[in-house]
Amino acid sequence: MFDNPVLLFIQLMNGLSLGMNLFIISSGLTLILGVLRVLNFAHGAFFMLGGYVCFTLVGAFDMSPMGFWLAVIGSALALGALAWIIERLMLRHLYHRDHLYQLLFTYALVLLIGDLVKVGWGSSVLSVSFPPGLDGATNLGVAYYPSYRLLLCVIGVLVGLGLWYFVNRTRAGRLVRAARQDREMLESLGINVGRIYLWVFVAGSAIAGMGGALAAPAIALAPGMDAEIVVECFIIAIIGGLGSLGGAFLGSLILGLLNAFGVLLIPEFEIVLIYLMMVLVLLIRPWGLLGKPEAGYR
Amino acid sequence: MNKSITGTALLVLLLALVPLAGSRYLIYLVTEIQIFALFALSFNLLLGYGGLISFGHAAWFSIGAYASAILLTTLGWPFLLAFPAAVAVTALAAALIGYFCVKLTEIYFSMLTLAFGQLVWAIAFKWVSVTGGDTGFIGVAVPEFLDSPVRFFYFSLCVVLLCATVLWVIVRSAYGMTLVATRENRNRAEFIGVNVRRVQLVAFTLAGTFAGVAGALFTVFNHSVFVETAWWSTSAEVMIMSILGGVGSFVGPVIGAAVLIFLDRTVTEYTQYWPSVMGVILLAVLFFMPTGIAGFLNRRRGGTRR
Amino acid sequence: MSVLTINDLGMNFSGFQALDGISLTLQEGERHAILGPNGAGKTTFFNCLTGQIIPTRGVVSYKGRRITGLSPSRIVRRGIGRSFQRINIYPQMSVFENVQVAMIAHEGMSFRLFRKAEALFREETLQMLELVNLTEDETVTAGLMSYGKQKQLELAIALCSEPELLLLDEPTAGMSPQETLDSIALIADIAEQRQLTLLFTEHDMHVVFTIADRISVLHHGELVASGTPQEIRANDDVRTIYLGGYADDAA
Amino acid sequence: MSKKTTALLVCAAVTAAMASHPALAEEQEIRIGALYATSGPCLIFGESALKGHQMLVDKVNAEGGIDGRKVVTVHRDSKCNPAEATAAARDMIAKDGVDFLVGGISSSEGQAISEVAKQEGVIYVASIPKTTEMTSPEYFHRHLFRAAANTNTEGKSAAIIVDKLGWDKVCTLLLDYSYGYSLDESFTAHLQKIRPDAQIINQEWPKFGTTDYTAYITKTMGAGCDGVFSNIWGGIFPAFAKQAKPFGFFDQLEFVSAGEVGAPLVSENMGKDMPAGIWTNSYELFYYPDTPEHNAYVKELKDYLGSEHPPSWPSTGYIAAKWVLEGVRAAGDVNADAVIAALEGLTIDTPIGKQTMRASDHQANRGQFWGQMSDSEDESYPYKVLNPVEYVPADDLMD
Repeated sequence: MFDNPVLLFIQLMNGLSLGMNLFIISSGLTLILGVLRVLNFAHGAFFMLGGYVCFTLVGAFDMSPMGFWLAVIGSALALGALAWIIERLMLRHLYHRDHLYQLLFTYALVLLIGDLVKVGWGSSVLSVSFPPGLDGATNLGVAYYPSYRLLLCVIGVLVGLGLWYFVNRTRAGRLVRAARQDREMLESLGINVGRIYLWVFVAGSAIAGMGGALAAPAIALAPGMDAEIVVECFIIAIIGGLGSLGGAFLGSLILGLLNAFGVLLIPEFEIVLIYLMMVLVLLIRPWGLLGKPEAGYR
Repeated sequence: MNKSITGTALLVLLLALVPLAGSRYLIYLVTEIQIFALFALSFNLLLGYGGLISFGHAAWFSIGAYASAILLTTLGWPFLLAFPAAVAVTALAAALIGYFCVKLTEIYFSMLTLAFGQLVWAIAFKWVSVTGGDTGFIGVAVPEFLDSPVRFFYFSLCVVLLCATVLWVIVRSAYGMTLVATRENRNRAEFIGVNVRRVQLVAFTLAGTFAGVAGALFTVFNHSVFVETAWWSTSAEVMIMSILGGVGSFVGPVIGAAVLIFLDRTVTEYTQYWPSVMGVILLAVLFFMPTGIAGFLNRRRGGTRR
Repeated sequence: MSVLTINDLGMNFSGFQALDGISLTLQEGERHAILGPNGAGKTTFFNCLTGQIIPTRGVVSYKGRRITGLSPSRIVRRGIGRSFQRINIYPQMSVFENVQVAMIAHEGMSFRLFRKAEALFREETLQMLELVNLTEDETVTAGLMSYGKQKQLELAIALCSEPELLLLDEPTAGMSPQETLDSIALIADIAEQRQLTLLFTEHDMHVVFTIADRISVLHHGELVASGTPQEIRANDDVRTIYLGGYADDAA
Repeated sequence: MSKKTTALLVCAAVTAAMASHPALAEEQEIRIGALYATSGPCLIFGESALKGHQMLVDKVNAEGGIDGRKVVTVHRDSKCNPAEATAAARDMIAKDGVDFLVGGISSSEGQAISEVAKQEGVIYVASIPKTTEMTSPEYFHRHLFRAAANTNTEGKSAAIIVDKLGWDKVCTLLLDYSYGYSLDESFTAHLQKIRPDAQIINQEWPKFGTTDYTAYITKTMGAGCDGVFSNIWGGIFPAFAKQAKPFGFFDQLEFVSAGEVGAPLVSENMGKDMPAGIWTNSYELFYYPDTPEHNAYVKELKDYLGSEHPPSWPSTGYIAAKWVLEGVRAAGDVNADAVIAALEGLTIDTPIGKQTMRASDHQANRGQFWGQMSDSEDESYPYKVLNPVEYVPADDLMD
């Protein structure tokens, strides 16, 4: 199979586009994990909810040319609003508590959102069709490649740049980075860290919602889809480095390419390989490929 | 001190009478509670006493389960040899993997245990010839003397009580106190000459061993092993049992296991939305009863030392 | 006979030279104070000595045997005890248990899975509590005690490993003048009884000059001066860097 | 163990005892335990199959039950998890005093329930599980019956269609777990027999739980085969199809799919995204066949569900329940041994035609509807249907 350069090129594109898709989804998790130090099990549920909200909105806008994109923005806003309510009502009372309690809180969200979806959208498999004009393929010279997946690559890079710019170049971004380093110090400077945590949680959830909406056309919406995606997000967060956006980008690419080329090389053991890689990264570089070791402790 | 001994004795006596109540449902229910109570007790050795949050405790439960299934059925060993051997295999695995896990701390430790737990699931899923893969290891050769619900109930009761007693002795031993010290202040523990990693490795191995016992019991109870028990949601379940019951007290996880299994069996009869019920209960515990049921009861009685 | 020899100790945190070429020797029974403004590297210096951080340069040896690179637990077992700037005790355990667990560790019983802990080393623990005047606080939960008493408890814990060299990181920090006096008297008395060598950091000039028989001054990670209290008081560089020129009224 | 906590445990145990007293089983009642998942990823099938079961039970009770015996259904949720299915099956027998068990969706659930039925000596009719392992000598026991088609029937039917379509170079795209392995066995063996010169030149095994199939799609397209045999079943097929379409997968390759992709509900969910021209199967189709029994069943189902185009999954629950009830009718008693003897060799009428329960391995000769996906002529149903379509009987395909 290696003699066929076109196939290799397409598999590479498959890997890259899957990687970008995974990055859009996992970037929200990394942002929340990095700043709030909360391991958000509910991230997969937000992703799923984003897909279902998109399904409803697409139905509501009944496929006007911009209908899909309005639905994507709508899903992001909806998830952001939900996150805002959850944070204000419940999550912020847990920040001073042990990490375990925040983690179990997100696990309770998984259970509740799962039933919310079942009640709201029923239990049958739902499908969002591609936005108009993007259900075909584009000629890349070497071969044709689905236009929607190419667009996902672009959006993924944009999200990456957007987040990178926000975190590194804006004042708010600097506060977010500071909050990540040392919460007490910031509070002593009179900065309302609570509000930073709120907006990081809202932003991370909104991105997850957007990720769900963008992924909806290419996957089937069904109960239980949140469980699979959350494990992949954790793998990406670990390989890339807990809380490092660059790490999430790199981790997503690695997972995407592994999925694409694993098929060619070792289809049998791909499922074992992923977890083995997770173990090895944790043993060799616990803070991940691009993460920074926290305290200079031994 | 003797107040709690008589309390325990009373409870054990009552448990022993359960099979005489004539309801097989109750026998199955209490047997399952015993097994998961032991599983939760083993988990709490790590969390409650050692302060270590493991996301992969289901790995030992399922290794113990598969090991006993394979030894009993595929290799046809006699039960009295296969059962302890399965536990030994689990202990070895826990020590080996624990050696790596205790090198890390905090969230990295949790993530590594999650990774190893999922690795165990992936191997069990793929190694179809040995573990039965996604269909599971069906039809375990259970010895004659264990092949009736009542007889197995008593066997399981004895094993669980024995293990619980050993755990009870360990947590109150010199080692137990040292383990608590490593949780309270790792730095200071290091500075009284304690090799903290070795203390944690012993706790990790002990917890894995007792989880392996619970897994082996579960195999005999179900006459089969399912790959789903190795998935991370089982590790989350045992964590919720401990938190619900109260990690601060020895008996907390037992109560948590009893309440969770009982709800698991009964709530689904009335509603298909049992996940929401569990979610609400979990939220209630997190916000209003952070020390769990046992902690809540203890505090109401003046809060003795655990 | 030199108890602790440190030569050319250096510590570089990816670019920042926290400690630079410190050499020092401590004789048995000596009470050596380390002076220096905040951020001079005192705590880093202690962390390097006790193995919490591995120094990037230099060798530390205790009673002639090299200890750099060993883990803190191995160093402690060699006979070095330590207390911390920020109190390090077991908050949810009782005062008695705090000391008892240190006794258990010292007697090498930490891994006894089946030996009931409750009555282990009861007398020795009570004696130690008496030594640091905490007898009546035996059943109190350590975390709830006053700051001063917690410092005393930490001292007791450090003493359990029967150290010959005791490192005290600002033992009287955050104490009222009266508490400072009492704790200094206690430390001096215990050091006397047990023939301990002391190495401690301290801000309170009065404490330094009453208890220390040798003083070293640390500044920006370098050992600026080392000698008897009188020599240090008379030393001009120390005066300018540390005492800021008002040394004469402090004497 | 403080006093208070022991008190709590005592009262928990007592309440459990009270709640556990098995319902007094009057003589006349036929108590059936329906084990269908109503939560978890496979609840799509569980909820729907349970409705079919309940419809038949209500109808039979309305007509005075079986020889005057009222039928009682006890439902417990297996949560798409074999460990839960085991516990639920045990509770149904021990607490609810059921005489029969039906249900189970995946092969692991089927095996788990079968194991409990064997231990407790209760008849279990498997409604959906297809794995041939269940009825293999190693796991078969006299209390086990299977109403569903097995993977031999499904794999061989697919091979027949591939032969009819005349493929010489064949690719497969089978999910990497037991359902995929057993289909691979039956399909490959039968294809070898009926079309010796056909070659399987490329096999892809998508990872269990994968959501991105593009790598498998493009590799299969690059293999240069005439067509693809796949078991990407109804629940996950929409994702696969939408990822494959832009690559022109369905234009370049013919496609034969096991896993009931032809189920009407799947067509409805996918709308125009459902690729035309693919060959696939279904348990039952509301629009075929046009026989009196089937039309009557479809009418009942329309009224019962209140939907004009009812799904195919209720038929699985309906037929499994029918086997139990006809077995009791033939035996004249709920006693397990009597019903087993009555069921062996019994032939019953079902909405999809006559079914016979083989005495040797307690499997019904359940065939499947196979057909080609094409646009529907009926304006009121603007989704794709199987046309042409035929019922492929199982008689000589089951082994």
